[in-house]
Amino acid sequence: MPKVTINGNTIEVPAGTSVIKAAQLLNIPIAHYCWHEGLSVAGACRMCMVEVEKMPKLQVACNTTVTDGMVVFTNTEKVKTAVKWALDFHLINHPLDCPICDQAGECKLQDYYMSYGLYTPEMNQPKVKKEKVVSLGDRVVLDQERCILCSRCVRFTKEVTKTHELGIFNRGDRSQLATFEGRPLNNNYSVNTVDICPVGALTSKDFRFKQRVWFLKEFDSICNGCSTGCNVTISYNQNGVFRVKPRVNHDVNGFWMCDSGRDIYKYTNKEFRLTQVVERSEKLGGDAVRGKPVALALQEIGRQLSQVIKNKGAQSVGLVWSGQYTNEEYSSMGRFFKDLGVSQFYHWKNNEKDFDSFDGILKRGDLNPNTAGLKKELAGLKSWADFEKQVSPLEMIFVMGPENFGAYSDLEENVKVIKKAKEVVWFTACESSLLKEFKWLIPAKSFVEKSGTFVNSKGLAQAFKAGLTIVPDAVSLEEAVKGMQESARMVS
Amino acid sequence: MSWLAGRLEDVVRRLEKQNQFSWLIPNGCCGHEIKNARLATYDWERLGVFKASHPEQANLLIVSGWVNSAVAEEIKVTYDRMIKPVCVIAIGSCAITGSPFDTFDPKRPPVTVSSLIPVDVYVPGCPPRPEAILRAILELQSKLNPGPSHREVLHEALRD
Amino acid sequence: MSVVKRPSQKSKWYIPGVLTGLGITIRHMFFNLLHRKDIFTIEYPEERYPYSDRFKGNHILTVKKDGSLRCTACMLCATYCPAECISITAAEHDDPNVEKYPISYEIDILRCVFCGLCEEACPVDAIRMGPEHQTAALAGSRFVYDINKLAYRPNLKGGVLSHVDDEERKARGL
Amino acid sequence: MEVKLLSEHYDKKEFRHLEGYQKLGGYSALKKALKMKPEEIVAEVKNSGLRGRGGAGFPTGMKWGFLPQNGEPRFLLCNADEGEPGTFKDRLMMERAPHQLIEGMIIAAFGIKSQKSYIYIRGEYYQPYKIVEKAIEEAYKAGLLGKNILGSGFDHEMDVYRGAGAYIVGEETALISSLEGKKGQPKLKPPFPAVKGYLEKPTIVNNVETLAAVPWIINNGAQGYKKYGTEKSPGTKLFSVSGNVNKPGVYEVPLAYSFKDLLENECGGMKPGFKLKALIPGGSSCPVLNYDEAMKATMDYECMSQMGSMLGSGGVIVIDDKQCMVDLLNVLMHFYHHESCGQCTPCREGTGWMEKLSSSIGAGRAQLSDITLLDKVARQMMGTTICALSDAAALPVISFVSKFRDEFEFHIHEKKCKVKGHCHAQSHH
Repeated sequence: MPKVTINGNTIEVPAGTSVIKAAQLLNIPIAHYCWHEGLSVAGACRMCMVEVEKMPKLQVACNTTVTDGMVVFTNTEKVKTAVKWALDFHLINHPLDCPICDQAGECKLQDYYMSYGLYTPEMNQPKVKKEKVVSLGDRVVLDQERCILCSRCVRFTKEVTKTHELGIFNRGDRSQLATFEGRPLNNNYSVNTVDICPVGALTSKDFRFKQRVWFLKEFDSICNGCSTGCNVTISYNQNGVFRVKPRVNHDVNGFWMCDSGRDIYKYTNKEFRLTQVVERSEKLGGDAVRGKPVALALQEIGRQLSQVIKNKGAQSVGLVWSGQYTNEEYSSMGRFFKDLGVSQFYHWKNNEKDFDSFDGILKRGDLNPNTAGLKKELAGLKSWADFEKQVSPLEMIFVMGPENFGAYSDLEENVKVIKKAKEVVWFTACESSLLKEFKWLIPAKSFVEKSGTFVNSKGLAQAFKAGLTIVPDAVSLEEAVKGMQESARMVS
Repeated sequence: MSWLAGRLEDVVRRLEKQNQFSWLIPNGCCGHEIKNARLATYDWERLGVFKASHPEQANLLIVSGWVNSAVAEEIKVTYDRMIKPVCVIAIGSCAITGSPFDTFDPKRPPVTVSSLIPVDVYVPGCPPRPEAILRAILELQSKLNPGPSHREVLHEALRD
Repeated sequence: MSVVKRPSQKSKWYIPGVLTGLGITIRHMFFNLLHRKDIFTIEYPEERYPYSDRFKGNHILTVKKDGSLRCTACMLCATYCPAECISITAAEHDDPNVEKYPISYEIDILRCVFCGLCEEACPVDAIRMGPEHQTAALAGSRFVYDINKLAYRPNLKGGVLSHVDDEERKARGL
Repeated sequence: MEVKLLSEHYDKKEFRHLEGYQKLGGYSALKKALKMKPEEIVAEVKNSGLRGRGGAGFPTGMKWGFLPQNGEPRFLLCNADEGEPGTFKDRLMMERAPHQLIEGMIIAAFGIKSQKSYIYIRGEYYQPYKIVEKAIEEAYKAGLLGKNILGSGFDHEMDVYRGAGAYIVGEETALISSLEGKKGQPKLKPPFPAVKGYLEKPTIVNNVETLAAVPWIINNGAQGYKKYGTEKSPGTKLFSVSGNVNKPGVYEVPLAYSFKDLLENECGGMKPGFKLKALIPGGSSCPVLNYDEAMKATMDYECMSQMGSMLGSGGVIVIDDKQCMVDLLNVLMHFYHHESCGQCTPCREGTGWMEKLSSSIGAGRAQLSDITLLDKVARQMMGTTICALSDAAALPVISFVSKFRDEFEFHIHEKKCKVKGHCHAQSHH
């Protein structure tokens, strides 16, 4: 294992690692644009110049592999001027777009100018003009003038998605990033190019001009778009959630995240959410009553539940579980109902056909984040087919509805089957026109508002914390159980 | 005679609304602006605002400056002791929203005048110019006596 | 050491004090009546004090030659504002070289402290503090000024032209 | 005086065809080499001290020595992409003596045990491409190529590949990526081509003149080659002389031959009415020498580097006093800006910046500080990129500005050309 000394600190690294990776392990900052841990080395931006003791010329840290006893300096005068001038060369043809560029605030040109530049620019010649707003596909917009041609996105489409959609055309400073004729950038991982683009050349259409980055706060979470359980960072502020970005986790999702996972934040915002309890009872002539306080509603449900169990027995109560809740919620809800003697637990899968499909990189057919956790917590789950047969005699049904209705393709048929039962209590995070006829609709917390653990398809339990509260009245299943417990125990 | 008394009644009621007896809580820098509005250069007595020597004789309360617990106490007490109907003018961002010294800490929002007493006219600014305060007085008077103010009537007459 | 002059017997009746005070006042009155133009009182609604252009009064959103807003919704003013009273929502402009423009630009004038930092922060001279002094208003009226109040209110006569002009910047190759 | 080791029979027409070439002693070195062992051939070339004639001047023997000893298939590429402005010797050699090159390549391939070789010819050289292609067919028909060459059991395939007109492809790794069908952009070094080159296999890239000298060395032995030139740069070199001299052309002179003699004897001195002002010794990417330096210069690697210039590919450009240096720098900067491949930022943006700066100086739009800025930009581009194009663009600028600063300042002060009143640079947009 070769040993390398960078600025005086020594570290032992496995053979074949580059100097820049070693510096990263020592968290010594080295400026870099084209180097990315998950991609091959391009060595094109020439920012990561370092001085190696026995070599006369400055070496590129990304391509210099560590040899034993190598001594590297990153803070000598020579290195400082080299990095300053490499940055200067990046900026001479750069357009003055910061006011209208989405990347402002997290743009590497700005960051490196503040730490390595701070020079008065001497460029007084006219700049090279290129195309401004170029739509590369359904989700990504390109600005060729801002592009510094670091070829990260080209290498991403070549090495990770292997779809080869992007290329750099022409030569010299006339070279432009573009897609081939008739082949837009539309694979399911296209927005990853926006994350790895160090400047504002690639911007995502979904987040375009929505909010300035410095108005957003971030918290770490787990994506609940499918059962891979990618680690993500969610950006939000008081108006709601704005975007989802991947977080590095080498054993789950590496550096990447799929595009459909990036839309999961949409349904957590207020406009899609169910914000109050909806009760529909014959006494009130069948139309919906909204706005009953949640605690009161839960007590009533607890009372009704215990009455049903007393008169008709525990067999007349059924529970339909979708795989979108946390382990803690499953265990507390499961234990509560098992104490009452209820054992009709049914597992509601999002779609039977490609439930176990896998697209080769990250996306799995099972669009529920915690199916594995559900199976672990509640043994003896009956399938949806049994539920269809046994639904009619059931008096009361509790449905742990999915947060993300988009994940359930054949939702109408499932709702028709559930409607057969007399009384249905449905825990749902989002409002939907399909849920009109049910007796109780309880607003549930979305995954950004509650903490818990998801178990991904590989059986890895990943905990996450709540970041913000969007719907104050929403309850997680644990709170629902607390609400129903007293009234249910009193009666039985 | 009753007709004359009626007409006299109208004049007195009109004048009564026309003239305000102001009681000031001129805290902070806006206090000085109120002083400008009050004294020679802008002289709000031209508009019928006189100084009351005691809150009980005042029907216009003008508040300005940062509202801390002591000032809040004073505002509430003064407001209760003034003869109803009281008109209140809040002057300056400190009094209206407390934004200049707001620490945006959700647990300790700034106390504002409108949270203590009902306010009729707001004068934004930090500090607002004396003209803005005089504009507030005119707005208040147009609110109290709807219809053209005597000033406009006078101008109408002068013009034709 | 100063000698305190005891009031004499005659002034004990206060009549002379009152008369001298009244005399002074009457003298001032006649003096003012004769020198009307020396009186420096500004009779507000009719007479207006001429403010200089540098006066930091109500905001003005400047416009381009074609009348549209000069502002590119870059949110620098909203970031720099100490009272955080500016809220902007941006949108995509269909003309490609005008990529971003504000749909709504609102200033909560009650929170605004008229410090002029937004004017300094703006890179394209899109917002200015005009010479017109702050306007008081009754409690019920709308204190959140929107685009047509900030840019196209009547006394701006169709909008104030911004110094920063797009064509000239493009010609210099910026 | 001229020593024609390689170019002895260039003027004879039949030397171009196989029979004529064999009659005048051709392919004798090949027969001799096939009897020797490959290691002996490499040792012979190493002892002869033959250095690369393409521009870097790297000892050929040592380069062949870098090849790993394992049995991996390896390639021999002939770099006939003569993009350097001012150099036209390869073209002459390929037109007049294609077989000399082919014989040299077969011997070299036998030395480094390579089964496959390519000649990468510059896109614009269509005529030489035709000639070399015909020569290769003749060689195949005569059994000098293909399977079991001359019964020695060594088989070797050879192809010609036409470039697409990019100067950058003259660089080793860019030539390899262009040959692989990719965009002609240099690859990151290390790994060097000798370890991982064409199709990730060990590859040797040599210039036309280097490979053409191999048969002579095999025939006359390493010591015979060392007699010419100096200890460190032995042998002869073809110089392509251009400029206002009486007899411009390609002359083969031994290394360390003084420039004064080359100018007076071979090229017949300057044209009447022209006086020598400056000299670019080795092609456009070499720093310029002023008059007295040129008079003292001898044409070999060591003396040139002492003078602060390079021998490069031997493209001698003679600059007379009627030539405006600012105009010449504009032409060079436009060339490098156009030819930069755009992969690394310093060169992509730097060449563009320098061209704009020098054309604005030429047009008199600039200030005096722009000259120092031009020099500073050039110095900062040196040595910061994957390949040497940024150095090739920066070296002329540094030497022009430091040695002929007065002409640049004259252009700014008087807005006129010091040399001829009005010159092309002023009309530059």
